[in-house]
Amino acid sequence: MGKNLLSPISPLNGYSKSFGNNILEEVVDYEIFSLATSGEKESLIEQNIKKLFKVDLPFVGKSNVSENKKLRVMAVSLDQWFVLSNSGDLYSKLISNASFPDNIYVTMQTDAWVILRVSGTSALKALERICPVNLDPKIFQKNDMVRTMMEHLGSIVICEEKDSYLLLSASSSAKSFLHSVEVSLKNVI
Amino acid sequence: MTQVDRISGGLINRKETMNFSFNGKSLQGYKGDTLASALLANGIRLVGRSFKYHRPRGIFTSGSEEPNALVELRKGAFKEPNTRATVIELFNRLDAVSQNHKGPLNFDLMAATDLFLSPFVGAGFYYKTFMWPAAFWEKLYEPIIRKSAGLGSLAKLEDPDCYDKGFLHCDILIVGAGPAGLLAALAAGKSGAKVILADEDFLMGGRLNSELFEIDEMLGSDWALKAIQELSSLKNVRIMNRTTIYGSYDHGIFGALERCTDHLESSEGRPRQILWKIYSKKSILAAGAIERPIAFGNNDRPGIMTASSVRSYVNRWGVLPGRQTAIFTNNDDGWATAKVLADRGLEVAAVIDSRNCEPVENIPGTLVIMGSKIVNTTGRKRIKRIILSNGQSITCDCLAVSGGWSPNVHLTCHQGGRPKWDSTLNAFTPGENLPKNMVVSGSANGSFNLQAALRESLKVANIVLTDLDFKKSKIVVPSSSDDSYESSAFWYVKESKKRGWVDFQNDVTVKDIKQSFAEGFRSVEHMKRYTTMGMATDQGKTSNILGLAIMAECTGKTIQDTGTTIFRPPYTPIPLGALAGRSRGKDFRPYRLTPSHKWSEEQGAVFVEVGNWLRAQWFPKKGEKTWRETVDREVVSTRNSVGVCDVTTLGKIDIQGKDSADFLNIVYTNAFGKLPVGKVRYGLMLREDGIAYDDGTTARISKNHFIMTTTTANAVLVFRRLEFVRQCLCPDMDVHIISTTDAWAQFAVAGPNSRRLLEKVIDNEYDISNEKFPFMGCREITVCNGIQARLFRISFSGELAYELAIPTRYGDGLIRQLMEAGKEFDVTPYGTEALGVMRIEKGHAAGNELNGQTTALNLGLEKMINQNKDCIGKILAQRPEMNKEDEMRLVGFRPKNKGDKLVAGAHFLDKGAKEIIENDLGWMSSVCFSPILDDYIGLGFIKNGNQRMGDIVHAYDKMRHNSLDVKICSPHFVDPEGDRVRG
Amino acid sequence: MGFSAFKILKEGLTGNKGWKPHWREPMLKKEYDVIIIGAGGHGLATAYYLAKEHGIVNVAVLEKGWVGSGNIGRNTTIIRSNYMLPGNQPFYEKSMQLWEGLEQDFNYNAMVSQRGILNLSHSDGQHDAYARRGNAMHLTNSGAVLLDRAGVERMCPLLDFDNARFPIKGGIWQPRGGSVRHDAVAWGFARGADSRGVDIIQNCEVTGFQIENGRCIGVETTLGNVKSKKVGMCVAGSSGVLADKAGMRLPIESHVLQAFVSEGLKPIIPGVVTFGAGHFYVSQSDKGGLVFGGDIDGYNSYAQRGNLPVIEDVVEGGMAIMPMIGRARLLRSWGGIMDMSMDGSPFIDKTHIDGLYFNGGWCYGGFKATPASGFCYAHLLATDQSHSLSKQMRLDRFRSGSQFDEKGVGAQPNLH
Amino acid sequence: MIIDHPILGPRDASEFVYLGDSSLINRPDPSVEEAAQLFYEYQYLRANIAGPMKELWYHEQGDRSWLVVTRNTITHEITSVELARDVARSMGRTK
Repeated sequence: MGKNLLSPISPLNGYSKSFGNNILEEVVDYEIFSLATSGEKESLIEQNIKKLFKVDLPFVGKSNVSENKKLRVMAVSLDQWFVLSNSGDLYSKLISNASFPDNIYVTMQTDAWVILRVSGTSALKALERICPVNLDPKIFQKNDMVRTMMEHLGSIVICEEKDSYLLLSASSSAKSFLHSVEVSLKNVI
Repeated sequence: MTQVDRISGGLINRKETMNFSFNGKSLQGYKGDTLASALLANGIRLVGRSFKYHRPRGIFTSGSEEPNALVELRKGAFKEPNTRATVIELFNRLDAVSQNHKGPLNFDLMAATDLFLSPFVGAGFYYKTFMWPAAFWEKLYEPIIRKSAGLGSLAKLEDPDCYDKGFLHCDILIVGAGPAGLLAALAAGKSGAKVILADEDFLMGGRLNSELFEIDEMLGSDWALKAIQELSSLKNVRIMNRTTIYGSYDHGIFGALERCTDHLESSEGRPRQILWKIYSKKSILAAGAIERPIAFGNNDRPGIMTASSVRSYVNRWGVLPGRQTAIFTNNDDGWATAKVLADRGLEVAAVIDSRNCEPVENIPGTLVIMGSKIVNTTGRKRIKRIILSNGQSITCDCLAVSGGWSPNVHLTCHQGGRPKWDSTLNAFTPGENLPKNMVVSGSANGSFNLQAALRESLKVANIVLTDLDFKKSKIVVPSSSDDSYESSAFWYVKESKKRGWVDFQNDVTVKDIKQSFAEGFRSVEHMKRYTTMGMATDQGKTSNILGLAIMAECTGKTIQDTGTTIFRPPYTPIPLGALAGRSRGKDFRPYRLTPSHKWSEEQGAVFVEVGNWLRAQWFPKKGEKTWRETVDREVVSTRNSVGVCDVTTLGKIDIQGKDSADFLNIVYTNAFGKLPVGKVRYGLMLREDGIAYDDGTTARISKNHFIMTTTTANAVLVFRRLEFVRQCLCPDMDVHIISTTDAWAQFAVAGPNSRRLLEKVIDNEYDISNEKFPFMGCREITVCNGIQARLFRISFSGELAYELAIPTRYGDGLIRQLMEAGKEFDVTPYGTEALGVMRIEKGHAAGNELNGQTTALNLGLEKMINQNKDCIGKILAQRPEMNKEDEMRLVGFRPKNKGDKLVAGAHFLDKGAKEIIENDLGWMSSVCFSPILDDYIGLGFIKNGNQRMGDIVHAYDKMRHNSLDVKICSPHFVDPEGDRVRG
Repeated sequence: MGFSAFKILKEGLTGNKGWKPHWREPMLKKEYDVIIIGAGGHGLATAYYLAKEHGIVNVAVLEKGWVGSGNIGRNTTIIRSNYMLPGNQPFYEKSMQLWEGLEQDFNYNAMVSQRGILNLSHSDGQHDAYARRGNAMHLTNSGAVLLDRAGVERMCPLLDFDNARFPIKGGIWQPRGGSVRHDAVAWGFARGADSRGVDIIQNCEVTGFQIENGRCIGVETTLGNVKSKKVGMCVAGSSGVLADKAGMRLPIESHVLQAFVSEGLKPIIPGVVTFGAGHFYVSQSDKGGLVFGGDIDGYNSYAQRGNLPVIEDVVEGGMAIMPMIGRARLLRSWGGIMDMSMDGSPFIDKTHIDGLYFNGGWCYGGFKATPASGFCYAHLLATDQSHSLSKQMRLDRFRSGSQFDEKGVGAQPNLH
Repeated sequence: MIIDHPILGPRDASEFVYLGDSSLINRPDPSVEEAAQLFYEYQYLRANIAGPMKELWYHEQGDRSWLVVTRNTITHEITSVELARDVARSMGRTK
């Protein structure tokens, strides 16, 4: 089969812009899918995630990164996890993998989200204008994640490292989400 | 004009001269001035007019409690009415004008109200008149009253400034940066707590900047400066001046307004103000106190001000309020003003103390009168003379009045707390039920003595620190001046024949309060409402206690028993622009865009707001003159060949788990257990109260995997409801849901040629012939060389139709591909309008029918309630009044006379029936022009509709003067047998 | 003591010494023909019409606070009769008619001001719904005009017609809608009832009901027990608490509704304007304040105060349709407790206990209903028959399925 | 207000959606004879407590969990927050 005829377009077309010494950019190379299973079977997920992704199952509100840094697992709720990976088509590998238990339920999420990375010394001050959650570095540390609401939009904040955050929000409202982060940066630099 | 009343000293920067104008006159002041101090420096005393009587008024205070000195600040769209001159920082080219007068300020034509009408328009007068004749109220009386309404005026132009919001989190919020606040901040800050110190003033220090106190052998203002420098060096302390903590809300949340550019000539595009939400673990209220006036005859003249503000103007701003200043006090603190003036060698005309006691200070060469009162004053535009109870008349050009101090307890009341009366302080102090985790210290807590305030402040800070598991502070209480404060319960001068003002801005006098009592309005709330006392822009900061005391005297009760009016947020008025923040104009709410949005724009589509979505409504072609022309074309060519519509906005929910089928059986009225893999089923949801809730199709991808679609409007609500069933009703079900609405671009491809069109984009290993892929089938496929996709054979239009779903990123590519491939069929994109026409032609219910008021029976869907299983809403749907013989039924309507225009919202009446609501039979819910039937058609609910096929009824539409006769018919206008969908 | 321009003139010239209390402060008697619990607008109106329409004057109105201390004293003063359903519209139209003659009727100027109410529409569906509503209004001769965008712009040029997130498509206008000076309504009814012999007892809280074999024979109060064969509850906002004393559970939740007023401004808004795509309505008082509000806070509450999210949501709505109010300032915000019912409609009915009657469940629409509510409740108390205008406002309607839900959101009070 | 989520910790109430009395978990058995009466009471009658009340909040802008929050309707003070799923199970609800 030849190459497909349609060219993919990311929600913000690979946006990238700097505000003073801060950078706001769309992250396009991530694949996202969710894993779910009923409470009692958590250990099952644990084993499989460890086996398949070489990463420990995080607590709710945290995320763990695989050794090769190519994959991040976040616990978004007690029985649901998001996998962010930039190591190719992991999703298809997973669902085509016969040994993968049929009571771990996988749902493709890549296209449901837009991902922004805001980094720089003013990143935190900018988020202070739109994020109700306390992101004080003493409390919200590397690989912590939180799901909340900013400017009327559901969103997820992940601390990649000091002064660098990943922001996820719905892809259909990506432009409005971008606008609110841009304004925040403009207002603090 | 030079600054005639500017004297030496003060915390202003004389190197930076500021030019400004008041009522068009150019004046000069210095950086560090407020508009009020600059006006005083320039010898200006008359600055405004009162609300009701248009009395000449001057500057009465030096803070945010100011009732008189309100101006319209700035010009054009930037105009800010009712702005307190006492808190405005002077900036270059500041432009202010006085308010609420006809003609020039110094000759206000409306002043006649005071001179001639005042005896008749006292408290509550309008409740007793303007009733005859009835018609005159609307036409004559009220317009006159409304004309005199209000103080300042808005520009009637959009606010050109922008605003921002933000969220702050701290261990301890300290409200007020006077001595108590600063010391608490030092203690807390040095112990490592995360502290926010906020003060409404631009210069922190509170009264220290206005008095000559000493702390640690330093002048108070220097000590404050040093403290602030020290605090700025601490990373864990956030200092916020120009920031008003305006409200205290549940669980330690405070509202704060930071004024970022109000002290500048222009915001230059930066946010003018920031509305902060502060989340605190503990809060320390150190908001200080406010000095009260005393009510006596004509106590509202320009040149009369509170004694403490006279000190402020002299000490902080180097301004001389008067060359001959008299002082009238009922407490020790008034004497401080006399001392300050005398020490500077300024003339003190007299000190009158209402108390019969020894003089508090010895002020050489000053007339001191103990146990006397002022009964009247003269001087219309500036005080000239005061007349004492003994008839003695004293010349002065400024009168400093001290009626004692009232702690700023406002924030302690915002959550229902009631202050308690302290009869030694003669003031309300914070009550028992403070907001949780709030403590109060300093004069806000009634500790009017500086040394005591500092001692208390440190104690309080240490308690808070210990509660939060921080170590106690090591700092010690600084030594400071330690003068006593004795006050007396003296409120107004009974001997005054002339009116004595209590609420200056709303012109409420002692007489008014007594009349309120006489007329039976004796509870504080009644008195406030009847006299409007405390309802002006200052919310009674200077007047409430006086009014209360006078009412207490009338009722013979104590002030405590007379009660207090609860202070409500905000502490000082907050611009609405700041409360709205960025959510304005197009940014009011976010936009959701469909995957084909960009392409649709290129086609010149007309868009419509559907919730937060923007959807293409129709796609006009060159030469089409009306939207109808366009929509008719879209419908006809879809029904004749093929059309494509972006239906991504429908909610999509991925449902997985071993119990998924059972789960669906509970949320849907119809059964899903036996739905075969690879099939789709239409489902109906009820609310638990038996009313129709939502509908949509659900496909079974595999044994334990379903894909549900909801209506666009209910996507979020249905998801919420599913989570409720999953977690609260059936907690042990193995079922998991996640929204995939945004993950998939979905296009309806409809019309006789839809299959042929799809066959051109679907990879050829997939056979979608009628045999292999019949109506209501679904399967996962690939398109355009291996792109994964999902195909559903479902139809909203009633045509042979499919919905093709593809990962969102390919949505734009796919619509272009479909249009390219569809050229040979003359494919047409269609919008929501054509979609609506085709669903009405098919008699499908949509939002107008599923309006939250209709049952399955009303909708003709009663057979969809499976009798062999439970489902949400099943039981309550069986209630008798919802199943009457003559229930409303959804039916179709045609105009009796072909071509007559049907309209939605018309009500049905039997022909000849009287046009009264008792004869109301139902309503027309949806209408359209059907190009296929070449006539208007409609859907609607009418009693017994299913029994009345063919009847002619009257469609009553007085709203658009479009009443006409209509014929009841089947709602299935096109292809009632449904052959096309199966073709 | 009648009020008149002459009286004011006379008093003005004689130093305003002749004014008397607007109502007496009588002692609580041992027994009354009718006891009404709650001297809010509805309770006082009920007493007024009991006396005026039915000649029943041996009536006590018991109030735990002060006259008018309920929601009559803390609402946004709007009157309108722009409902849609047969169970509501005739009732509210009657109320409007009573408003129109009220001041001459009770000799008190409550400043009834019919400057009109405008509800904006922002979608075709909403426009259709307004058409349906307006035609229902015409069926009760309430008057309604459907406006297109241009019509709205002529009437209210200060709205945002250029840059709105949800563009204004049109609106529905009821010219007879408007506002009334809310406190004066309570005072006027109190004065009217009092002058006809009704005892208004302030600071008298009902602590319990005397119920003997299924019959209510009186109440226990902080001022002692009082007998009466007919006891009418009329304490919307606190209905749940009061009914609990009679062992009743109601189809009602108590919620807090915030209201707001700006600093006084020269007139800028013609009548009442309601935003159809957000939660905001506004009018301007005779003193110049913009009086506005929006949604209830959304959680059960008996605290007369709200929180920030709703305050911001309301003002965002305001700025979205009239950005020219940006530099006006919020002066005061407060909260009132609403009886939120299960279908958004009220109750005027007997209870299952003989001699005990119930009036409540007004949601946030109680003020405009004040006269008709008193009128119909008085009729029920006097005749034991529901007035035809309130016959659908039954307590047991949910059992039979005859609820009437204008908004169509079902049994979730915080959505009404 | 702030709701102290049992798993996520304190979060602003504006992230949550309010439903009402937690008795709504207790959906009656539709198969019993008096089902009509039970459902009427379940759906429509409320204790409407003035004081500590158990109520349902949904963390829509968070982890999507339904919570049972014990909140005083007079003071708004919150004294306990539980996962509704656990409460439902403790009430004997299963599938």
